Amino acid sequence: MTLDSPILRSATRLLLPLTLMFSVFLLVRGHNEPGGGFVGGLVAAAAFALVLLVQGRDAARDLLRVDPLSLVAAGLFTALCSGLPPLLAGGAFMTGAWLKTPLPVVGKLGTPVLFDVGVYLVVLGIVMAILFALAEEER
Amino acid sequence: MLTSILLLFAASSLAPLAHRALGKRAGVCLAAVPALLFAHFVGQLGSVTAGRASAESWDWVAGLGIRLAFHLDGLSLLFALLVTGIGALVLVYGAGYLEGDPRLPRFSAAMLFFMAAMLGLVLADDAIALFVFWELTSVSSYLLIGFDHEQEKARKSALQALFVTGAGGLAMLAGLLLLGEAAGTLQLSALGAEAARIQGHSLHLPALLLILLGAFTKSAQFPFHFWLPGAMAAPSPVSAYLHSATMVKAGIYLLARLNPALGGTDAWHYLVILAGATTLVTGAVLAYGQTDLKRLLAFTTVSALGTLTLLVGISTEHSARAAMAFLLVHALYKAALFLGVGAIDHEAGTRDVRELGGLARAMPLTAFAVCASALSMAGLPPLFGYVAKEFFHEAKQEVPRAAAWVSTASFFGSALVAAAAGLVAWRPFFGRRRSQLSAHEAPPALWLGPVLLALLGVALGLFPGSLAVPLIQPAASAMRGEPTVVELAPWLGLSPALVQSLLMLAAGAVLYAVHDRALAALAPLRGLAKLGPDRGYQALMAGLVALARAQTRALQNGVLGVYLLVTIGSAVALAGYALFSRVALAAPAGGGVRLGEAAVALAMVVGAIAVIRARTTLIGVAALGVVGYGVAVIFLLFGGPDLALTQFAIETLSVLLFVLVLRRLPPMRQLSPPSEHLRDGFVAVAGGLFVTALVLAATATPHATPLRDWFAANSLAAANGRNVVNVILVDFRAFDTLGEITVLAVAALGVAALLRLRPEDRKESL
Amino acid sequence: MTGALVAALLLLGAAFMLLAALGLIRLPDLYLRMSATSKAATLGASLILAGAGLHFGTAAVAGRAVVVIVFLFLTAPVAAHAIGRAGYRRGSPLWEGTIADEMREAEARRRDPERRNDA
Amino acid sequence: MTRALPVLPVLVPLATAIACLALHAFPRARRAASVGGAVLLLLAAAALLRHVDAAEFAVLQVGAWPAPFGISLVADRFAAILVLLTGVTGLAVAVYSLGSIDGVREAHGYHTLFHVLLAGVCMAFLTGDLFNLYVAFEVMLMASFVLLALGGERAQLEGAVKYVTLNLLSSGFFLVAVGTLYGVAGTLNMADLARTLESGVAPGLSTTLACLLLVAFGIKAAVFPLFFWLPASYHTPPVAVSAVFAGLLTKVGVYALVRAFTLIFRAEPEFTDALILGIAVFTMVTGVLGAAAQFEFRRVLSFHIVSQIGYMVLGLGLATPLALAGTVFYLMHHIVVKTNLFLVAGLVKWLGGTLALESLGGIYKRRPALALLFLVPAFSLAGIPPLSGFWGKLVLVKAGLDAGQYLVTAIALAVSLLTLYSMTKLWNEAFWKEPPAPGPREDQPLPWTLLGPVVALAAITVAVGLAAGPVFDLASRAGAQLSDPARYVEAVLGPGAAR
Amino acid sequence: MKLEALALALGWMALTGDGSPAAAVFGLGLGLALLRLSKPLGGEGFARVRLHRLPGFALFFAREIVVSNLKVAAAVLAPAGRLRPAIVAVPLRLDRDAEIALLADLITLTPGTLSLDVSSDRRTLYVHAMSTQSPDELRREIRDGFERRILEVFR
Amino acid sequence: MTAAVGAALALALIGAGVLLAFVRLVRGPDLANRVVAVDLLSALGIGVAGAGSVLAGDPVYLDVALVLALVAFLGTVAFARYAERGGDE
Amino acid sequence: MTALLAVVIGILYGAGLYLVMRRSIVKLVLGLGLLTHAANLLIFTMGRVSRDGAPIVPPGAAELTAPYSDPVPQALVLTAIVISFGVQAFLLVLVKLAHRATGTDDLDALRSTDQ
Ligand code: NA
Ligand code: NA
Repeated sequence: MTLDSPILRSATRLLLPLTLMFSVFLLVRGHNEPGGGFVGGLVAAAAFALVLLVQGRDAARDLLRVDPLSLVAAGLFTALCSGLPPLLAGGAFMTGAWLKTPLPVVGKLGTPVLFDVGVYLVVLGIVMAILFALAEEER
Repeated sequence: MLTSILLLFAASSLAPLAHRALGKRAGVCLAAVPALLFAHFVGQLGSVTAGRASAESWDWVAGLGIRLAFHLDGLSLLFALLVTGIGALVLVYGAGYLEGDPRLPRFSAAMLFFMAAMLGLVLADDAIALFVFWELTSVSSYLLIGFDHEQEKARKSALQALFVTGAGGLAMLAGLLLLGEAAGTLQLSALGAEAARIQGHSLHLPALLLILLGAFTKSAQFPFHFWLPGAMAAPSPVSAYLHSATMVKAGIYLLARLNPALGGTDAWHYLVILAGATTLVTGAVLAYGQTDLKRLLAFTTVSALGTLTLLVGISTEHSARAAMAFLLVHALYKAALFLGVGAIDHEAGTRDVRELGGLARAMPLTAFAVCASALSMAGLPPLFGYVAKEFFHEAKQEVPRAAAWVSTASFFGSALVAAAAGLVAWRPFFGRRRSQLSAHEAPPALWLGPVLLALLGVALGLFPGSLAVPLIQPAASAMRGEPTVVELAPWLGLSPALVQSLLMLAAGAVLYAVHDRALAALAPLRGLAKLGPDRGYQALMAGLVALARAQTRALQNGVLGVYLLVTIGSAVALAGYALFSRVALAAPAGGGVRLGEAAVALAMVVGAIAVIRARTTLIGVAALGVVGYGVAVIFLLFGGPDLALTQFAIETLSVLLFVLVLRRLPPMRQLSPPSEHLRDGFVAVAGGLFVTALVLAATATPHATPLRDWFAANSLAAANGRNVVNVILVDFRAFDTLGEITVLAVAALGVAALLRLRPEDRKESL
Repeated sequence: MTGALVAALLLLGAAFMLLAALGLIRLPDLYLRMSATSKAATLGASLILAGAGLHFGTAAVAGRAVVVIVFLFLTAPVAAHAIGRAGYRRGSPLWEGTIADEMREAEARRRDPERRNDA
Repeated sequence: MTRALPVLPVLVPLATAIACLALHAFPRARRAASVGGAVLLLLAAAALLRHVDAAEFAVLQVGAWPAPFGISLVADRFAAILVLLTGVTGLAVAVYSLGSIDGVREAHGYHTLFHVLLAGVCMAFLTGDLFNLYVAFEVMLMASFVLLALGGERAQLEGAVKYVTLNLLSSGFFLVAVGTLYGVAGTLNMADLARTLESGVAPGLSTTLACLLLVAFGIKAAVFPLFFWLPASYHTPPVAVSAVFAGLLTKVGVYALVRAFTLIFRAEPEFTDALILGIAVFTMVTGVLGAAAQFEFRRVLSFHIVSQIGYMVLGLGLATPLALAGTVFYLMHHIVVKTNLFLVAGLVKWLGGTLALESLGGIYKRRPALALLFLVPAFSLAGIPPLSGFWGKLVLVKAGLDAGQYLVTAIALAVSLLTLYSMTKLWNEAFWKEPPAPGPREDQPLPWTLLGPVVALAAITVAVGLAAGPVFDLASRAGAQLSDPARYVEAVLGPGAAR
Repeated sequence: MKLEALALALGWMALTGDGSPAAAVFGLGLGLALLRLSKPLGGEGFARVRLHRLPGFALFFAREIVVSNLKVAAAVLAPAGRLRPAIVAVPLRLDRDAEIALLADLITLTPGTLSLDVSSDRRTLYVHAMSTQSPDELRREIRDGFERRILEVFR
Repeated sequence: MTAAVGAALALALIGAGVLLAFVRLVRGPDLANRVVAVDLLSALGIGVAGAGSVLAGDPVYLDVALVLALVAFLGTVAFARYAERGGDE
Repeated sequence: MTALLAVVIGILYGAGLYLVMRRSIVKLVLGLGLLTHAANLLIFTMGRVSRDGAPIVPPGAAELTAPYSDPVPQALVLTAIVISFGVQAFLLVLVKLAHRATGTDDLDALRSTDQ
């Protein structure tokens, strides 16, 4: 059972992209202003959670498209890999490697930023995995 | 020497294979290994008699000064010969005794394993190496006593033997370590030279006591003798070998081995002699009271072990000579007796003297072996037992200050043993034949050993000078740590000792004659016997289990609240004590509180109280949320926007979690009685006070900020980020974060798995 | 000048919020209370955010303030709808002065089609 | 590649875990990845120990940020030894799991959880940063929580509630202590903390926090009176899980205690050592008595973990180099032996269908070789020479006697006798006596996945016993390092830092 | 869709406070991506939007809000006895999700009214009013007020 | 300066509102009423963030407001769903 | 303010400890939640609370200049918060399943695995 109603459905439709955009905003600027992968991931998860609450698990699953645990694996993989290049080059694990010039909008890119992206994915994935499992169980 | 030990170990591990491959011949083939070694050791006689001890040694645990060292002197050699010689016979015997029994391979393996350990024990020249082999004999004896493991009695006896000797062994280990400390070396053959140093050392007495404990338990000295009769649950060849000829002598061996280092002191004399004499008498009395031949023999063994201990305790030239002679002869006759009794049991189906009789005709060879050995036990000339007894009579005169007492005691002991010997020798074979009509002579495997041993006893008695002296003299020398001359003649002439022997035999004869009546007369006293140390052991074990149960009921009672109370209480008590006893709490520096801040603080406190007082889960969750939001606001107010953002987001998602789970959760209930509330409340308040004090004390210390300052300086310059907290998380301390997201991943995996994997879907896992 | 305007916006907003809170206490049933909070609180918060956006005067801050306001306007009525519906379905009582409840009649018909046939 | 050595034991299992997670649709590949990852971990650990034994320390500053600002991974001999044993245990249990964990559990992340557990354990051993140690504990704990509860049987859940609650409490104490230490000393790097506290910063608070950490780590190590969670839970999950828990988890607690009290908190040794010694004695005694009251295979073993932890802590309390060597040796021995005993318990269950002692029996009669395979670890645990446990006990007893702690030593010896009692009880009940009813698999051959690890671990136990010399030398070099914290500090912070 | 993407791009620029073309492009790209992502959600958007009528609509709405808040203030501060609340069933001419939602939201945000629920056949909106003369009066107000205006802008 | 004073006063007013909302939260009497109180609290929180940002001179508080607006809404919806499904109070 | 926070933390601890010792399984969960909040606040306080603003390098500056609040405890707390979230989710599910499997919320009744 869901909270389905035209009102909530429409609200969800509006809020989902907006919230996700906000989560990307938090992720992108986290290195320089409050934000980052954690809170970004949490906010993104909140967006999907709203869908879950209003339209049910299946709708949220379709929306997310991938299995949340795959998202977790991908995030962990990203985070782990962001530390590897220097290791393979004989340096210390997780030594930051940066592009020389900052890009517009997203700013300077480097392996720590990639790491933050990994964090974002993991956080999003785990919240969704937990919520999906709970919602499934609830039926 | 290591080679010979390894050879036996190898034979042990190959025994099952050998039995499978060779069938019936396996017993003899396996016996060839100790037999060969016996021959090898016989070959060593010459050089050892000439005073040339051979030695080999490797580093084992160099860091502790422990060496895998072996040393072959007279004492070791005597034992080595007994171990390998009797060992070979017993293996042959065992193959016959257990013919057709599927457990035979196991028997052979265990016996060979034991043999290896025993050989190692007597050859070892390092205290720890000796201990290693010592314990291995205990372990293998455990498996052998419990050979009939389907029977509860066998299992219990095996455990009892292991427990008693194991306890002694541990004491001995400590004693050996202390001895090593006092002597500065663990090398046994070097201890004698350090006698003065050892005996003057403050650790001398504790070391002595602990070592004696080990020796006494192993050699079944009073009051630890009770495990030995129990060990008769083992098959006869095991009893013959372990519990008469070899293992129980390990304690005697140790005492003899340490005599040069520890012997001669008053403490040594009193303790060892007292133990020996008491055991001698106790064993004899108890032996006389038996009707089961095997138990009877077991108690005579106890008595003999007492005799040996007594002799070692006397620690003179005569006593050394007597000890070694007695050791040798006892091994021969007692092994033969056990094996013979085994044969009787095997053929007649009983070992009760009251049910046996007239078997001599059916089992002539067995009868010969048993009678010859029993007479040797009784000390009748011209058997070697008589020679040993003569030596004993001489030696006991030298008991310091208590010669008369000891003489008297040993006289009665010997008389009782002689009577027992009579029971063993006469009752089964002569007189009226009882029910065992079908009994006939045992197969060769069963009579070969006893007969050979008996013959050896006779031969030694007849030609002691040429046969026994080469064995006894080097052994006595080694035991005394100085060259000792032993002269032996078959007939020592009319000496006071001879008179004593005759008197003792006469007394024995009388006792034998009145045996049945004495037993009947003493029957009412049997209950008394149950009050012995065996009873003490039983009570100890029962007490142990009762204590264990009581402790478990008290500690591991399954009540989580109590676990938490104890855990929290421990933390608060310990850390609280440390804090309040060491840190003076000063009033914190000012800084002022703004109204808004105070309001937030108040809200949090109210929230916390509301959580406690909440009567429904939802109110509890909401109140907890209030506290969480309060924390977030505090973060926000004091410069932690990242924290605040995250905390707000997490709080909300937590609410979501609770809401999804909650409907299935029970309402909050008051379950504990008021007394528990009070108790827990006390601990909780103490915990809260401690934390407050801790925060105050910690924040009152000067604020060291090397990390903070370095991060502030390097965040942008070196790590390209202006948000220092985030840079710490993804760069400076990214390794933490890696771990953290791993935790999250696992948590999610766990939630999903737990909810989806229902027990009913699950196939059985191991 | 800006300062005064900011202060005014903040105070006005805060006043509306307080009003909402007062309504939450004073009004007699769930639905009336929600009528108060869903409007006054949203407006109050928006005014305050507008004040804050004005105060900093940068595009970044102002933009963010606007986003928050938009967000509030999007979410507040939805939340009110969700609670109101839930409250009604759980039977949160109407104030006795309520003059009509056309939803109950409809609900009753929906839940009990038999009766509708009779009617 | 040498430079990467200290981090490989964390990365390899972590990568394996991710691979197992990603391979959720390919069960066979997942199993292969699990064992392959375990092999790699063992190799990495062996390489690390080889390197560290020669070079004394291997230090990696993660992210190339200098200590104490970044996170340091530090392998001294003690840590490297434990990592190697983690590799050994990991491989043994990974193989054993193939034959003992059901497909449904596997499909729900068993292999992933298992390797995360190993990663957490290695991380705990290798980190040189106190907060990172907290994180490592959490990684390990979270994985253990799930492994414990996975399957959802009632007993598992009941055990898990206690396990989780008490371990969370421990984490809480740990976190508070770390936070407060930062507030007092301004640093989190263990070497830097050692140096700072050595210089006399807030001595009273330092002792307070030492006590708090003693409790936190004591809970993980399961010492008296903080061990309740262990006997309540260790017998509930599948055997492979019990085995890896029994082998490794409490040892991480012991490791943390050793690290904390040899490196960081040396302000009041007379107080803390006496305290630890007292804890050790009570731990030994209560553990072994607890076992005496049990009549279920794994419950007996679980209580013995507690008891044996007492031995390890005893070495720490005695605090001499020899005693610390004893602790190291004992840890090495115990990890192998305890893991193996639990694995043997699995074999017993496989044969008998249960682990309740009253329903078992007859294994010695029907499978004597297997029975003897039990005796190796069992006797080793009881300290029967020349198996590994004997040497561990010997070193500790000798250290106790050298230190003049006669009563403590006597108790330690008595406890080993009671351990023997318990082991023979298991032997009596499960192997010697006639079973009340025949087990389910009387005539089937044991799968090699189950037997292989048991044989291998038993072989290690025997080998360590016979070749105790080199092993003790290694332990004693590790003990010497532990007794000389200044070297550790300089290895992490640079020459001259210890002053 | 394009309009929504544009709105999201504006939102991005507002969030970042960055009016540069790069930000606009990025915002647009992100917006399109997010809308694509949200597509499976389904639901009915507006049939069309008459942009030129939007400002008038917004003004009307703002006025209503101010008025409604003053009314609420009066209601809160006045004694409760003066209230005449009712739950009224309002028949709907609107039938798209977005339209119904918008109407409901507007009702909630304005004059003493609150949308409680939509009937399952989506033909009736249940509205709670703080103070109304009669249910019919309320129905008429809504039909001629917001509903008419929504039809003007979005049809 | 004026702005700061205004902010402080605003905070005081909102604080009073928070107290009142708490009263409703505690008094209930039913779940829905409590949820309304929580919902109002989050709105008040946004107000606090807004006024706080002026008082502290830190626009970061507006980010907090944004997160609050977003997630608090989610919490309310969650409670509503809980309530509709007959959850215990 | 530090003193006030110390008191608040102490109260949170006291309340949390008291709750976890209750027999009700739900109170246990709530108590652990309180303890988590308290621990986070405590660590945060160890950075010496100050109203000096967030540790963010202002645009244009090369490095952070005092005064600012200590970022290290903040990073630690952030890590701890997120870990607690995972733990809490797991704990909730565990408790739910334990409740379902045992049919009771009384922790005293969960004693079949001991003794
Ligand atoms: Na553990
Ligand atoms: Na153990």
